[in-house]
Amino acid sequence: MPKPIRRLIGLLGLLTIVSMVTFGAMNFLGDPLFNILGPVAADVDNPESLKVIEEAKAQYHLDKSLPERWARWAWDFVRGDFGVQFSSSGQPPVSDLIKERLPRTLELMAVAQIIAVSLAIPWSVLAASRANRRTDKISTITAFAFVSIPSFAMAVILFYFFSVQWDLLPDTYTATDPFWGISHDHRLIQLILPGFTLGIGSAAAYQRLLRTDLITTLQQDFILMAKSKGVSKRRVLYSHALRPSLFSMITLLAINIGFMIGGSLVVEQFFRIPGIGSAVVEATLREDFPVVLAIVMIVSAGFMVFNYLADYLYTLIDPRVRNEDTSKPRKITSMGM
Amino acid sequence: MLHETDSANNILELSDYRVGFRTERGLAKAVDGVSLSLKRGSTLAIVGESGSGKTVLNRGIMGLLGANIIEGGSAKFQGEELVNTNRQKLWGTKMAMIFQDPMTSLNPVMKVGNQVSEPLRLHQGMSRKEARDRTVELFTLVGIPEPAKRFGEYPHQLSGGMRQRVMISIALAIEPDILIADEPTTSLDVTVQKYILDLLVDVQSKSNMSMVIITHDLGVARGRADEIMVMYGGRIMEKAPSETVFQEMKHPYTQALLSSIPRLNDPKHTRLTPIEGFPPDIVDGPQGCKFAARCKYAQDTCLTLAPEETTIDKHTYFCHFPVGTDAGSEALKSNEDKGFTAAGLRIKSKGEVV
Amino acid sequence: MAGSGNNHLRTEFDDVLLSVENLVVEFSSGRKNKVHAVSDVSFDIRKGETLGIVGESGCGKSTTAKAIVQLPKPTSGKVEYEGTDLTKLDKEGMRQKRPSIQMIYQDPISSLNPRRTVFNIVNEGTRVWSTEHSQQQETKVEEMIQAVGLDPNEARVRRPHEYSGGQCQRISVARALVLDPQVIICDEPVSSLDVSVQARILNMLQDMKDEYGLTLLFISHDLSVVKNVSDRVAVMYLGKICEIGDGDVIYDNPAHPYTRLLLAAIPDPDNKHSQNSDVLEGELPSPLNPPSGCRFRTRCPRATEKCEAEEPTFEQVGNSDHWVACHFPHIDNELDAPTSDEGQFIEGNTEDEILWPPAD
Amino acid sequence: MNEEQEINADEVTNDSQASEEETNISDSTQLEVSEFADKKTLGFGFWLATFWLVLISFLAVFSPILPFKDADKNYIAYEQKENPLTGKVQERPVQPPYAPSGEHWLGTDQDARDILSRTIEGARISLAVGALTALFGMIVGGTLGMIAGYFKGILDKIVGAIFLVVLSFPGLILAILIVALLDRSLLTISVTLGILGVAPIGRLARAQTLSFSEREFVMAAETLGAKKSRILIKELLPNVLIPMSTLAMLVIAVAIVGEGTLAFLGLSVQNSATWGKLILTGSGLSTLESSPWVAFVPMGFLFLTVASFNYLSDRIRDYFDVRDIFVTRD
Amino acid sequence: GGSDDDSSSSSDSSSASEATESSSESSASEAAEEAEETEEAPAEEEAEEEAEAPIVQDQEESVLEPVFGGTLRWGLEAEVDGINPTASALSAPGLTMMNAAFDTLAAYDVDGNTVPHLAESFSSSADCKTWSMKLRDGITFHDGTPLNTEAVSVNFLAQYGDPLVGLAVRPYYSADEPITIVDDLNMNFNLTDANCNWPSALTGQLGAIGSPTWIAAAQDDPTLDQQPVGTGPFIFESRVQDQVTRFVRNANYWGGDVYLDAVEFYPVTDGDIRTSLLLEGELDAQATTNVESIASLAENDSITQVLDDTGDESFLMLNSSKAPFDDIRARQAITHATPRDNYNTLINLDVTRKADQMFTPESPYYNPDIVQLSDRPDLAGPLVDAYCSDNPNNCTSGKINIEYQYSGPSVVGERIADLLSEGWADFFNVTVQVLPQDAHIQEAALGIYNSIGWRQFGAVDPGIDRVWLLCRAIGGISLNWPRYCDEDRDALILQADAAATTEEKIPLYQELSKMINEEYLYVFYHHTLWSLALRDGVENVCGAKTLEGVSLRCQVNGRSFFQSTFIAD
Ligand SMILES: Nc1ncnc2c1ncn2[C@@H]1O[C@H](COP(=O)(O)OP(=O)(O)OP(=O)(O)O)[C@@H](O)[C@H]1O
Ligand SMILES: Nc1ncnc2c1ncn2[C@@H]1O[C@H](COP(=O)(O)OP(=O)(O)OP(=O)(O)O)[C@@H](O)[C@H]1O
Ligand SMILES: [Mg+2]
Ligand SMILES: [Mg+2]
Repeated sequence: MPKPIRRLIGLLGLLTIVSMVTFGAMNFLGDPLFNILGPVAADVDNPESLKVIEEAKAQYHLDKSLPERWARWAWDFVRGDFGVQFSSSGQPPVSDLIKERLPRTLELMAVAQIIAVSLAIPWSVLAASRANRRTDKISTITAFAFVSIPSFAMAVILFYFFSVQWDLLPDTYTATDPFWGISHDHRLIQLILPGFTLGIGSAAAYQRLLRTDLITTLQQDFILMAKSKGVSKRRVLYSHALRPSLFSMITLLAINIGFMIGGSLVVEQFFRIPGIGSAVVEATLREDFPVVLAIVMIVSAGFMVFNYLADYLYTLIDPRVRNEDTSKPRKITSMGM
Repeated sequence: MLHETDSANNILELSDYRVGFRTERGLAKAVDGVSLSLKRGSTLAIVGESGSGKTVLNRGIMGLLGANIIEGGSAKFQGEELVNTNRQKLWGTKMAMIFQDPMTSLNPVMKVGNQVSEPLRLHQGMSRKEARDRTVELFTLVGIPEPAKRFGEYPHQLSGGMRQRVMISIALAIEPDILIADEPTTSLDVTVQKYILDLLVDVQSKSNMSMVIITHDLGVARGRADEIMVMYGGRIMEKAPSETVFQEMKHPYTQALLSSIPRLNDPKHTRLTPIEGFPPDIVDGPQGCKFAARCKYAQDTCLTLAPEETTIDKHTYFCHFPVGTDAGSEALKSNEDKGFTAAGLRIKSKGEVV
Repeated sequence: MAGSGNNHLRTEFDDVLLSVENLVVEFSSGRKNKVHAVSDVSFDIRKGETLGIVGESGCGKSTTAKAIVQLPKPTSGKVEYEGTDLTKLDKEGMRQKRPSIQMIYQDPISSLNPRRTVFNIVNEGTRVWSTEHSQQQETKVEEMIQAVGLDPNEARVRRPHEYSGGQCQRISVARALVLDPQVIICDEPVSSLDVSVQARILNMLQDMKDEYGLTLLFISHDLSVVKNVSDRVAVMYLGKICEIGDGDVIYDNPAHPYTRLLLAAIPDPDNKHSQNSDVLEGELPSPLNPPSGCRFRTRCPRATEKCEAEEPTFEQVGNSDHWVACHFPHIDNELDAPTSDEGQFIEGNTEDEILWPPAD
Repeated sequence: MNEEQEINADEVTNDSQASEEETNISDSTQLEVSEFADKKTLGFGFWLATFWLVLISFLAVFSPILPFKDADKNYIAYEQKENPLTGKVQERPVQPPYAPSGEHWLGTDQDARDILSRTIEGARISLAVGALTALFGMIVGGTLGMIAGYFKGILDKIVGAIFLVVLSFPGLILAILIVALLDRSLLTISVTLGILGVAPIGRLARAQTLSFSEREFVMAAETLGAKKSRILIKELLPNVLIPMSTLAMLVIAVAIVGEGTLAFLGLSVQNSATWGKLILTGSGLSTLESSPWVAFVPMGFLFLTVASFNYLSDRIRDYFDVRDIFVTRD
Repeated sequence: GGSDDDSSSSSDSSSASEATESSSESSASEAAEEAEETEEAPAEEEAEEEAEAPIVQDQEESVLEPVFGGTLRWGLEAEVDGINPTASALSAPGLTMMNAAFDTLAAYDVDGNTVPHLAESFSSSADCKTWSMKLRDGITFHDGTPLNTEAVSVNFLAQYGDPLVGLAVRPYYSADEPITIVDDLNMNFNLTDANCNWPSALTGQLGAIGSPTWIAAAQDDPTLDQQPVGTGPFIFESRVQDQVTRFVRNANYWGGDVYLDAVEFYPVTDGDIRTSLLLEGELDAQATTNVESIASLAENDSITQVLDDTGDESFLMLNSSKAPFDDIRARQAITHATPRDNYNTLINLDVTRKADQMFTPESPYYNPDIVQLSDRPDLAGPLVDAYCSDNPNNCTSGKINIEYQYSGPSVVGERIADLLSEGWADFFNVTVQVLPQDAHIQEAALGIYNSIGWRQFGAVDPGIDRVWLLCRAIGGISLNWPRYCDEDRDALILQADAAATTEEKIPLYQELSKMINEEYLYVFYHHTLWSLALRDGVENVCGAKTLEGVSLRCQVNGRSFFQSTFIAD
């Protein structure tokens, strides 16, 4: 079997395990019936309620065993049916919610990552080309500071300065504008702060990786070789050194993009962006398990897919990976949430 | 003199050339006053232990050492002073280098063909097609089989020997006036090593460029260089035409170096004669002769006074008590009698170190 | 060369300490592929003898060495030490044998635990083998550290990175010697050292060998070094031994085409083989898929169809301790060697030796 | 000099004399800038970060006996003032938060509580969460990872798969789930965050063990006849411990941030001032507008602490030349 | 019911029973005020007045000529999960939206009397047990379905049958035949108990009538709960949850001209933000109980606020069916330990009025003798000791273990929890639990709580508040949240229901207040202050009238009518 397909199957297996764990945990953590029907579920003395309870049990297959329920859920999921929301009034399909909210998160993520990457690359090249000189030292300290500011603090800080103190950006964040609506300008303005909040931290993290890798690369003989061939400094930096140094950054980018669907949650909460992140908080608190499950699956799948894509990106960037005879890219241990 | 100022004929002229690194402990004098001249079309081999300053000397000349250095003395390339000038204009046109490890000195993410044709296109204004044709030509020249196919391959797809051939073709593409090969074969197996060295000598003689081969193996130099220069502690110890170094070496260091390596012609279990002690500190080095602390011939003068240059014919050396001379024999004998040298190194008769 | 057969094993001697028979080591690579790292290698070492193994990078030298100490256990074959087949021993049985066979590795830095003091490292063997901690052991460790030329007091506080490569190699030797081993396997012990340091380590090994009556298996890719230290030499190519025998004999009269090419490539200033005009064609075949018959045939100037079809076995060359696995060995050299153009280098012509080192 | 050397030479062998000399000489002979960079010193920043962490830990541990204001007391001030709705002048409380003053060095929050005291109170929780998390991650992750990395085979596959599942699970969502559905005690939160630390620490421990177990000194120990358990503890553990503890420092930083994030979502340790909660309390638009210190003081403490842990980890990694890169994200 | 949380970040009054609201009669209220004044000693008057000054601002009709057009953007404090009066548990924001799309059968006039609105008239039998209702003729729903008794009965039965909403309905109507349809426009309601003020039950959710076609459809497809179809002045147009719900003018509104083109409701949970949006002109109006917002809006000239604190009370509610609060000593202890002064100072900035009972001093039913002994930790100690020596299992290290719940997450909620735990800390080990609002209400309804922050009572007609108090409300799910049953108290309540005049009711309700005070089930904090804040140019919010021309009460717990509103600029 070709390797990509094997990996794909591995990922699917992983996803299956994730779904089983989540599915099991959720049923263990709360009674789904209670979540569907609310207090009525406990009102077993009332024949009216009892009837409703029985109906709900049948409708949601709650009378079946856990594995069977998981199998049903998985089968539906595979066919794109994410089930219905457990809310006390009506059970709208989960997919409605996802359809409504996912694009907002993706939009935020895209803005944030574009900001992050377009800041990080020139920043790293500048720092690396002046390694250990003052420019580099200052930029290293800056990057350090930025990675040490958690996104919720970053949100408060940016908001305080740009919206409250200097009044440059709106101080009210409501995603009340129709998402793809006419007032798109307004929407973009509303994305500046959240985008930067997420983007700056990432940019700093990327900078730290890319700078280190660039410095390592710049010390290698092939850079001397390129110089001795008479290649200009700029060209050495951007076309000789940059590409082989992108490994770590791409790895992190993949991890970030994959996780940001969940990780943008604080920012969504702070800036009142009704995206997937705030949906999962609400759903968790409300014990709306089908929603949580769907989002967990989306985030995990996103994480895996982006990691998978990153691997392909590696092969574009570094032919050694294509033939798998390289020492692997440096190990990145990612710690976070 | 070691450096006849025959600018017309000499492509490279160093005089008291020095390179120091700024370090925490002070200035690391990696190259500490080297004077030499290299004739157009001739080959110089630089030999020495690890850390003797071979690489620094050559990268210094190339101007590839970065900002952290202090250069001194004079280095003239085709009559033009290099020290403390920007040598960027020479890169890719007049000078070329080949590095020790062909894996790390080729860009792993660029096709080898493009790496060869890059200088052609940048400096010789060739079109993509022309550059490609020329590259294939060069590949053929250095003996790369299926050159057109190799053009599109990446370094990791080639074996070590092939990579080194690619490196050589890059150097040839530049058509340099001088080619510096820094331990071009150390990481290769002996069988490949021989091929590459022979190839280098072959192309050099065909194209009439000058060449500097750096190696720590005297055997490599023999027969492949017009001149051999032995370095130690950033200084020249001895410099002479190839055969002279082997036949009539004057410097105890050269002698010690040769006798410390096992020789094929020795019967098995021949006891080796190691050089005792360790290379000098280049930051806070000895005052006199750099080798004095490890030298069997060392006398008190050696510890305090740096030896002057002695040039006889084409043979140059820096030693107070040269091997094979009366002074030398006497010095050795007195040390043997005492049982230790002026630097405190214990020796027993017959020159063997205890 | 791909030599098979065990003709060259010296069963006639009863002081054979270590004997390796038909050793095969294969690593699985990917799904079905196998790396044939070592294929059917046999040799023996007599007590007090030094066997040198030379060969190009990747020919299986280290793998052979590791297989002897069963790390990992070889795929098949016998490793007999003092009459016991090590491959048949269980874990504990092998553990009991371990102190007798010690190893010294190529990379002096990586073979020492960077987080332990040098004293501790040398002491590890005694710690492993004694239940209680006695003053006597400590003294022995100190003696050993002193014997390899280091200061035991410094060793108590210093860690490997505070020592130079040569010194680290000494530490390795001390560590190996503490357990009073019979056999020491040296896997390229001097390849990473500078020439001047190399001589010191080689001398020390020789001294230790004499002092402790050791038996050595010495691996190196440097033929001059191997020749210097070894009594017998085995030349390996692509997982097989192609020529084995007395060092001096082989160097004087290499019978195998590969050995000849190898010798010719040695950059020794007075290499008498360097005039050999044969060139080693092509690249080393992949051990994943080694050539049939003689493994060297793809690059051999003498190869014929026979070499492809049939694997040569070891045959004795002349009467000396000299065995070669080749269908078409250069035996004639031995018969009328002086007539060849290498005549000037023949033993007896000692012009070079007079000069090297120059007489005072 | 001559004389001295002679005496020396009599006592010690030539080599050990040489060894002395040699260790004086830096044995760096390669042409690599990094070899010469001052990486073997920890630097001023390191000590600064350490100082901060020691200080904040000291304050946190001893806050009950230090003369700080009561973190829970409402220090309400009163004044004669007009009721905005009824228009009557009466003795009315001055509306907190109060700006920094001699009384309250760093001001008060909306409930007129002393921010300095509360922030130090918050340090207790944050540091405890951090320490518990790292401890949990080190013990569980380290053990699993080392065993997997050393014994390899099926064990490794299983442990690796577990780590992968945990890693691909969105951590914050997991944390929210557990915390929302169980309780908001210090222990639950620490263990929850600790679970998130297990996989990265475990993977690191595994990778390190794997790479060190391929180093020749492990083989050397094996040829000495050391048992696996001994190798694991004596040879591998000391080597794995340093990278692991540098990662653990990051885990502490991440845990502190994680706690803050949970607090920001209203899910952190109850009944206690935690940094996240303090920041959240001060980050409402009107509070931020009128009294930014409420949010910014705890944020400063949080930042300094997180940055210190990050920096320490980074320095120590450099110092011990740990090649793995750690990345934090939130 | 609802959370205690004064911040707008959590929505407040809620649940099925919100449907039942009522009014106090203003004439009675004035009378009481007079009586109070005469009773008070003049020397004490000033101080008393200062502390207890009513903060009701009179509603005014606009003096401007109404203009057509414009969109009113209304900020809600929370999103709701459905706008179906027969199925959704409508909270304050839900009721606000309800007023756009639906009309209630009855409504309160400015004086707090119940007057017919969508209905034409009400009349009762002599025993007040059967009520007849006559509907107005010719009204149609937005979907064209005519309003008739059939439609009302569909609504009624849907509510009656709904497991949750039904809790506020079933116990009060005859089980055999709760309603009788007489003809297309006339029908009877058959009550279990005499209730002479019954129409007030139809002023809220229970009186809102939706299109029967829609209600039937929504029972099959609950997603239709999001798309209300009523008779109201505005027709549902679109809804994006958490963003905006938009209603457009009903050109054929039975009640007369509707001036606005559209009303849009924006849920903005953060009170600060909502207020700031209002100040910036991004919103035109909002209702809030956030005292900080109210105070800051009061200082802004461009905002008009309609304030009212006669509505619900905020309090701590104790569950008498579960240990430890099944023991009155524990309930007493927590009442004494509660730092109510701090609460009012810090959370309410001393702007609101402290409450001891469910009536404000202006109410005729106010019992001036009742004092709730909060802020008296000295009294709590002995009670806790006594309790703990009897129930060692419920105590740890001499303190009673309790759980405190509030709905959140919310900053103010967190602050309150901190403040209370701090006050209780000497006597109680407090575990704090934050729940999202719906779970919060569920747990209250199921009685799985110890103590909970809550908000209710204060209905314009106190009779409505019986649903929280009667024993019959206790069941699997219960609206009698504390699950406290006292038959004497029930008798008192039913007696008050049956009373026809205020004078008859006064002693009864005063007695009720006293009983509640002595049972220590609620620790009253303050009278919730509701503000309807309107930007300049939003006019005539308080100008809604019935067809007969009776002015309707402008603000009931933050909600208002939209038909009369116009935008002047
Ligand atoms: N960047 C640097 N900073 C400080 N010292 C340096 C630097 N690069 C080299 N050196 C020192 O300069 C001396 C000469 O080094 P160089 O690399 O030229 O030796 P070499 O003869 O090429 O040795 P090798 O055979 O190992 O390549 C060494 O002592 C080395 O430590
Ligand atoms: N663990 C392993 N897994 C797979 N292949 C291996 C392994 N170890 C060695 N090999 C392969 O076995 C062959 C022989 O390797 P070995 O290390 O024994 O060579 P060597 O002669 O010691 O080479 P060198 O001179 O480079 O040390 C090589 O092709 C190598 O790639
Ligand atoms: Mg060098
Ligand atoms: Mg090897």
